[in-house]
Amino acid sequence: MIELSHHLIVLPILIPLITGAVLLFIADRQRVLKALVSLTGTVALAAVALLLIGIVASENSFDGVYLLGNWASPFGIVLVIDKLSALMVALTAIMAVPVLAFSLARWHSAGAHFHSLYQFLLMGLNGAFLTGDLFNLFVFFEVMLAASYGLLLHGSGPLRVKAGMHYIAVNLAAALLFLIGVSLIYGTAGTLNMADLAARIPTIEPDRRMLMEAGAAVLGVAFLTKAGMWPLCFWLPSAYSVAAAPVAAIFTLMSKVGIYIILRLTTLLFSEGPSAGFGSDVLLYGGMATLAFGTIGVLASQALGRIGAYSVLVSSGTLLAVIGLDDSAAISGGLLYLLSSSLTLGAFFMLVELVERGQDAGASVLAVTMEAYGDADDEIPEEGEGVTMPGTLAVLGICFAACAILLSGLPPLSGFVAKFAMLSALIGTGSIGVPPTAPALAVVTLVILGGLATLIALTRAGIRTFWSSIEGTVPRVLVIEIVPVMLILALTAALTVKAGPALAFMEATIRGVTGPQAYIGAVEKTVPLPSWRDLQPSAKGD
Amino acid sequence: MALPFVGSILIALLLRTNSRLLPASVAGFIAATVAIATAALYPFVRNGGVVRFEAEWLPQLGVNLTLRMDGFAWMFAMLVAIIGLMVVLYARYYMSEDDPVPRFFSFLLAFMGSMLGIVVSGNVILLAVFWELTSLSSFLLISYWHQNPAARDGARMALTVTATGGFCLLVGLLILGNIVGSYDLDAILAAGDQIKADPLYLTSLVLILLGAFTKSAQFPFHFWLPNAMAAPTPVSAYLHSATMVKAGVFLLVRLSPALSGTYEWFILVGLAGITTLVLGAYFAMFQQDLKGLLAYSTISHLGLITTLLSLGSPVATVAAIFHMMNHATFKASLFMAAGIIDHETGTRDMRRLSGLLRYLPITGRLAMIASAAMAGVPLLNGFLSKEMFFAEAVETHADSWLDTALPYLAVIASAFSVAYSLRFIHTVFFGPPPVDLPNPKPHEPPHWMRFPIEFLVVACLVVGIVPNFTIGPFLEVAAFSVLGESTPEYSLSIWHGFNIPLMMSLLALSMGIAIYVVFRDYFSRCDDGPPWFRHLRGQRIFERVLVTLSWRWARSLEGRLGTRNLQPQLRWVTFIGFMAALLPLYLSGFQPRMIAPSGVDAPFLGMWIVGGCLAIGTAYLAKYHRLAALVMLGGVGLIVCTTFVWLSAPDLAVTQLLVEIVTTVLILLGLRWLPKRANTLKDELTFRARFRRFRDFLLASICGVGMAFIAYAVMTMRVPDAIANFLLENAYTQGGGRNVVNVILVDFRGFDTLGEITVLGIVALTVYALLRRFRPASDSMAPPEQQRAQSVFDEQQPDRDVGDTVRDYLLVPSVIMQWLFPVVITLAIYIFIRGHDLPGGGFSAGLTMSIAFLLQYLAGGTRWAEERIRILPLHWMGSGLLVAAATGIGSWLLGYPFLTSHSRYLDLPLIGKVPAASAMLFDLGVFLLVVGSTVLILVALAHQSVRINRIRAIDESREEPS
Amino acid sequence: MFPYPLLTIALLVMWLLLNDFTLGHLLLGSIVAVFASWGMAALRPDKPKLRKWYLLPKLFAIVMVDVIRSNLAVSWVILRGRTRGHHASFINLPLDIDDPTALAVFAVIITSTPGSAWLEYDSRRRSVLIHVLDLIDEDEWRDQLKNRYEKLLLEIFS
Amino acid sequence: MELVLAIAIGIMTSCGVWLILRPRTYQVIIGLSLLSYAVNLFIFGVGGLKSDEPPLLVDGVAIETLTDPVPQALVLTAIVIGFATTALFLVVLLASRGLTGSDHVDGRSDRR
Amino acid sequence: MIYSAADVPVWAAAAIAFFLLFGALLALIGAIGFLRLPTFYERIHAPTLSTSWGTGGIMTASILFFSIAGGRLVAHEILIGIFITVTTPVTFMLLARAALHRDRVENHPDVPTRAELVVSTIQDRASDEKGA
Amino acid sequence: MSAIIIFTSVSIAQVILMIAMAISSVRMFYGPRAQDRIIGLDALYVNAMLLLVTFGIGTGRTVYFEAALVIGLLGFVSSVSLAKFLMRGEVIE
Ligand code: NA
Ligand code: NA
Repeated sequence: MIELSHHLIVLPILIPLITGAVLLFIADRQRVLKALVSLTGTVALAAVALLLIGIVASENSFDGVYLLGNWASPFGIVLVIDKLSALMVALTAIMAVPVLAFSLARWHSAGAHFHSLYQFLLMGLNGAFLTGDLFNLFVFFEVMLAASYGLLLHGSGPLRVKAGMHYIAVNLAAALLFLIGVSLIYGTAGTLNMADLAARIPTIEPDRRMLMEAGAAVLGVAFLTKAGMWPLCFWLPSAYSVAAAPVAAIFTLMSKVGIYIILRLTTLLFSEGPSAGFGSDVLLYGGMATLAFGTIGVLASQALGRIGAYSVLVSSGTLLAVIGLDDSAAISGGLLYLLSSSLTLGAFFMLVELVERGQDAGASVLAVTMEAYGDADDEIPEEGEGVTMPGTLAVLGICFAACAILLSGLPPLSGFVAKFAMLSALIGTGSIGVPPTAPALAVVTLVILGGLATLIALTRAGIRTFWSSIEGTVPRVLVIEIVPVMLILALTAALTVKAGPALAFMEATIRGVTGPQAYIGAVEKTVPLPSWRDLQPSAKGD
Repeated sequence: MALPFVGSILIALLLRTNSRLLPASVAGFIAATVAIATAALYPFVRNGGVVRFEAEWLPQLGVNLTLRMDGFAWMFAMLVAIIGLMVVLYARYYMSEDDPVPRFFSFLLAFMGSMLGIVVSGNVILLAVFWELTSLSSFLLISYWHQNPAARDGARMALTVTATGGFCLLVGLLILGNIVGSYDLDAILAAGDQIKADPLYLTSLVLILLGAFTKSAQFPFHFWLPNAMAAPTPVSAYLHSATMVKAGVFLLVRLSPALSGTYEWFILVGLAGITTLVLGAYFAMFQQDLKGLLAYSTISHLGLITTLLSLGSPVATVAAIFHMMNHATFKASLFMAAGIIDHETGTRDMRRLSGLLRYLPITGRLAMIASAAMAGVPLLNGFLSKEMFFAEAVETHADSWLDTALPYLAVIASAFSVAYSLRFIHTVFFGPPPVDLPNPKPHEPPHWMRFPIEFLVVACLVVGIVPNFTIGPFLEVAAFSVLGESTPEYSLSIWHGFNIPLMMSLLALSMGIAIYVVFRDYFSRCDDGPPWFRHLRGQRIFERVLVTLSWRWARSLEGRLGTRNLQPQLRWVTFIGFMAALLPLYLSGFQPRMIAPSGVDAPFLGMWIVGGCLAIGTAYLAKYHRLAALVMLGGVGLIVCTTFVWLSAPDLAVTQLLVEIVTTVLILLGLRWLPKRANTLKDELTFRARFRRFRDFLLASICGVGMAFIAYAVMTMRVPDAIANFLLENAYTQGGGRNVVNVILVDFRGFDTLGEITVLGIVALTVYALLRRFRPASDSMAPPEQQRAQSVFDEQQPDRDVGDTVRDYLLVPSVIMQWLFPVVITLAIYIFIRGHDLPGGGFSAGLTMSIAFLLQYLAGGTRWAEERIRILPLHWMGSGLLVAAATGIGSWLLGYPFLTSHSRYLDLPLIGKVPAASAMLFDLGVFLLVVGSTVLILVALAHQSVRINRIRAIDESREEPS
Repeated sequence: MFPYPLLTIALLVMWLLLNDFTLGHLLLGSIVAVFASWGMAALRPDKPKLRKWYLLPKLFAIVMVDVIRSNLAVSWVILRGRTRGHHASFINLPLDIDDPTALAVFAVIITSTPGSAWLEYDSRRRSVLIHVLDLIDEDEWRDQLKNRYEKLLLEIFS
Repeated sequence: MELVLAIAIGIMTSCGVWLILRPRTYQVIIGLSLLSYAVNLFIFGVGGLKSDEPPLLVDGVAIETLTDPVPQALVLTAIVIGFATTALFLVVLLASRGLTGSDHVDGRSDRR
Repeated sequence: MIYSAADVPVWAAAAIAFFLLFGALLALIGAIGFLRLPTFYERIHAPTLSTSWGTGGIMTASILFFSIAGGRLVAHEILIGIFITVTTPVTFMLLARAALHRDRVENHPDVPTRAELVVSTIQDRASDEKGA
Repeated sequence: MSAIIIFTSVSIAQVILMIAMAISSVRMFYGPRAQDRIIGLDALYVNAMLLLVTFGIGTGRTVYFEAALVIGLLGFVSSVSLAKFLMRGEVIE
């Protein structure tokens, strides 16, 4: 018997799965019921995620390995929850609730099966974060991607379809690379379990290891495509900027999956032993290139959505470069940055839609899909239920300013704290007397320039949006739309105030992942329960 | 210190009130409280004491909320608080009823808090935080009248410049932290020698100076300040003369113990300071806007302070501190006076203003005194500090041309400042009465609006006359807190005898008067801005640079480094994928082992000769012969399937085959909606196209070679301890199945399968959702030409009705396909049931089942099929997922992890032992989902043909009436 | 319950051929067969009027023999190559049967016999166009098709 | 056998890569199909090639001789996912064609 | 269960070999015919060689082999034979009809049009009635 | 002896069937019409099915039978769809 609480680990995957499946039985017409079920599932997910992170944070002895099907570690699939995965799951779940709430105002009815797809996306994200098996990772990657395809196309229209086609084509190619990489690793190491793989690396003879490394590199290309490393990232700005607002908001987490896995695998496989340091240069220079490209893109963009999308690249590039520098203090800061930038960008994408609603730019995307031809099976209901907020523009403006401050890394919000934590580790007190290395300084420069570019672009765009519009049509915004944005921004504020403890948690997280021994040990020491089959010997045989 | 922020929020909450009084009172109350509280701390800082307060924030990084007040900070805090109070009082009358006053006071208090934060930060990072906060609040205050484009542009420019500086400052401070090992101010100040000896000193210095210079509007970053004059005058008075712009020089003073005294410091700071001093004064003379004049004057005075700080001598530092205070008092009062003039007359253009003394007698006289202080007239505070400046200027600090030139430049700049001060007073208050003012009847403002000016002017006078009894002790305390033991002996008395500084003062005064007298007419007529430089306006250059850099270059770079087309993206992905595999192997010198290839099997070789040719044929024909390519692709799939059989994978063969069939039908369903493409129109092969093709061909070839190489290398490699051994050994004993692949799918790695079927479900949902919105291109709207031809044929034949051809055509096939329906169902069940022990399983069975449905659609058409079989694909899918999940959860009840399978042999009467594994139930879930999804996808596609008819009918009915 | 008994039995036989002949599979197969024939019932096809079903084996046997014969004949035509040539031709054959199932059986027989192919059925005229690979005597062909197959089919499907 | 299969994989990869770099959506979808054949065979191959040793447990057959079942299971999953994504890509290209009127991958209008 | 060829008596092995080669050769002849015959209508006759006795031969060989080697009747190959026989004509009929349609659209001289067929049907019916 | 007979005949049959498949695929490439290509595919399917059965005889296993059975019963579905597409320009109406 295992404790019921142990099953918590698998719940972040099961809750969205079951919610998504139940939603299939509810007809599209019953919107309220659908929304209710979806919301319930998401809130439950958030509760579980918080519970998990609470357990992981408080107890060091928490047995965070879940043997699916009760199979011993390298043979079956394991789920592993440590601070890092718990953090990512919690981030996902916490973002999911407000984003879903936002979508309930109008977007969820802009096409069929939004809620199911949304739940399946959450399932994919959580699965990717939790799994300890490379091929299972592929499967959850595909769950996530498939759902994201659906969500990106949600609402249809030429822009989305074009961006969607590019997105799908590139990601299909990347998925093939993923498969090649995974199978190369299996073919050379004989295992799919990440911990087992890490444990086996020292014992693999050189020529097999070379091939294994080639496999890992190919695998890396798939993750880097997802994370948006230049020059694998061109699909991203188009896709993120045309996606429906809540979709783009939840997509910000998706690029973090690539980052998460790269962090996980580099720390697990390439932090020590014969393959130590493999690929870190690629991450460093690729990250810097991405950062630079993102910065250029932010500067070159006029539309807020594109600025947001390029900011995703800036964020990815920063994280990749920091991971490539392989400085644990900087990576701790990077995690804080990951948290902060995901939340901010999530809020930002939703905000953009609200802000641009007054300007007809976002509305035109909707309008295209409104082409009616007789069968009115899914019309988008005009907004208008509920009361628009007083002082809408002021609230939007404040939120926008907060996003601008967060994204450009201006003090005092968490965007600054996080960037400071990274930069401080790269050049600051982290290494007294030791001068920072040239790559570290280059990263610092790029990060600062990125922040500056974001500031310039967002000021430009913000002034144009809020102050230059002569007619001054105030967008009609529902409470259910703006409150989620404010909620997420409030989270960043909380992160600012509690920066110390948050950073301490990140440091503990990174301590947990650097040096693969802890992870390997946790997985290896978990043994299956005495089998049901062994308990009943009579049932054995035929 | 937190008080202003609280007040800011408080006032923000009052956003809706229309009253000017309430927010102003709150603001005033807070400013006063801050002033009193600060004053109350005087006893603690008087004797070199330091008041500290620390709250934890980011202890790991050495950044906490460390507040530290010493004498210098105290003095500055008092300045911020008192002038703040005055400005609030002034603004209460200045702001009009139409303005959203609460916002103004909210921002103002936020600024006050940030400024105080800079002053009392005991941690350099905290200082940087407040530093940027002042930039932000300044931005908000400058753009307060955001309906005015100048305000927007000015605010943006100020923010861009100062925030850039702030970022530089931050990095500089980070480097300082790296050198010292701490961000604590005390630690940094104590480590001056260490810092100056560090190789990173110069980098850090330059970055910190960039921060300071941008904030304090030093040349060449000065241009934002005049443009910030679009702000309401109280803001100009407060931020852009008295406080915020002082932050830069404040920082220089603060860090001077740690950074100053080197040659680099002298050159960098001195050059910037002197240039700013001279140019600022020079520019100020030619301004036509009152506030512009004051702004350039401010720049010049800041240059003076900077110059003083560059010298590095203790007395110079004292003088700098002293001048900061003095400048704040007279410049704030002058701004307020200018604000009153603007307020009363409606203009600030000096060409239109004249003889205002008769309307504004008191304000005029106050302004005169303040201007005199600005010009450095004796008996006023400005004179004292300027005298100290002259004294320092003549001394030699660092032997260089700069040092030599300093006294002359100081006098010239001083003369300029006399000239513009004189011009200010003379133009505005003297001369004939003004004509055609926007506000024809100017009069004195309410007394309380004038009070701040009176207060500050009195301060100028008092300090100027009896410095030792007023500012003296405080200055002493401040200087000591900065300089410590090296605090010099200095004298604040007015009269030091006829010495060189006094001569310089007098020279400057007379030169200034001379300049004004000579150029008076030119000044009053000229365009805004100094000669020669008029067209070289900082603002325009800045905007142009910004546009070029952040817009044109960025755009062209974005286009060059990125793409919005698919082909280059795929090219990158494949190329990088190729390199990712190749490079590690190449760098580590990998060589595949040449094992003896297991004997080649002739049919297998033949199979792949056929397969390879078919693949090449597919690639060759895909452009113009779509159907042919599809047919050949099917051939390749078949070869793949036989390969699976050949190489011991019967399960894969069956699955591959079924998928092959369904995929072919799917693509055919789609082909209907693609445009006709005839190969009669060959692309003309331009050189570019040829090159592109060649490149793609090369890429494709190397990818193929690379893939073959790696495939060969890995296939010939034996892994001794693969997990497969365990799986083979335990599949039957533990998993209860003989088909190991199936046991892996539903048991060992059942979780993969759960995910995999979810993918299929998701895709089905997406396909369905997308197709609900599908509208074909106009050239696909019409029925296919075959159908049209056949309808025409039927119409022409006298004994036939439309549709007869298709009916006859399908008559026999549909009978056969109907009879096959139960047969295929039986096959599906067969495949499902045997899966656990032999090839088969839920997935193949599901596909088979969906083919059974598909056949009926093929045979009878959509309507016919749906009249007979009511399939609810969504319910199949939902049930499939739920059954699979529930099977997994079921093991919880027995205390086992998710998806633990349980199998036992049921002993049924008559039949004997029957295997019953929970994995079968899981497989049932797979089956249900696969049926549901596949059918949903196929049906959704098939329905388009039905829908198009409906759309066509609607379109036709629309056209008819018109 | 048993809408198509013959079909059900056929499916059961199929099941037993696919699996082992055990009691368990007999039972299971019956369940499956009944279930599958319900599926058939759902399609509501035009129910064939199968009268003399016992003649089916006879038809089957005739076809088998004819198919072997035509196999050899066609092989010969192919192997002989172009040098000698053959006489390919279309035949239009008026039909008396109109039951769809009977037509289907007829079509299958004609098409799966090498050397003849069912091309086009015209329901208005109740005639079928057949292509013959090597037509030596058209009347003999017609006669064989009408009397050997169609007659028998007419008997089976009334 | 290994060499034959490796070359076959190489040829299919080449053809697939060539096709996905073409401008027409139909070419891309065919290319993706070819590539997934290649990749499926590649995955299948990493377990080593054995003829007539299917991973079915039959009494009296030594387990060591059987083919590695893991790659087979992976290929099965990959086949399913490949099928799903092909279907999806197809529908997206149809939608794109419907909305832009062109079957160019970037929705460009052709010179027809 | 693995059946060993060694368990089969020689006569049966010979029979199996005969049926195998018979079937395979028919399939090959069918393929050759498919390649060489000049018109489409002629070509569709060729592949029926492999779907009729080509399949028949090899299925017979299989039935013989497994039944004799296993010592009990294994006859599921019959099913393949039946399925192939029933399903292949469907494709061929449809394709031939499509070819006919296209040839008529292109006014191919060798292909009878419906008008001609109507006439011939009427004649045939008339002659039938006469004969009756 | 019988093993040799069977092995040899199976091998020869497989080679013959291979050649048949190769010939069918020639028509798939050259056509000239879509009809020919589709029949080529159908022939390829049938020959591959026969090949699988011979493979089953050669190995003495019945586990490869299912693949052949599936081709036998469902192989025609893709060619029927192709055929219908040719005739009507649409697979499902
Ligand atoms: Na007619
Ligand atoms: Na025939």
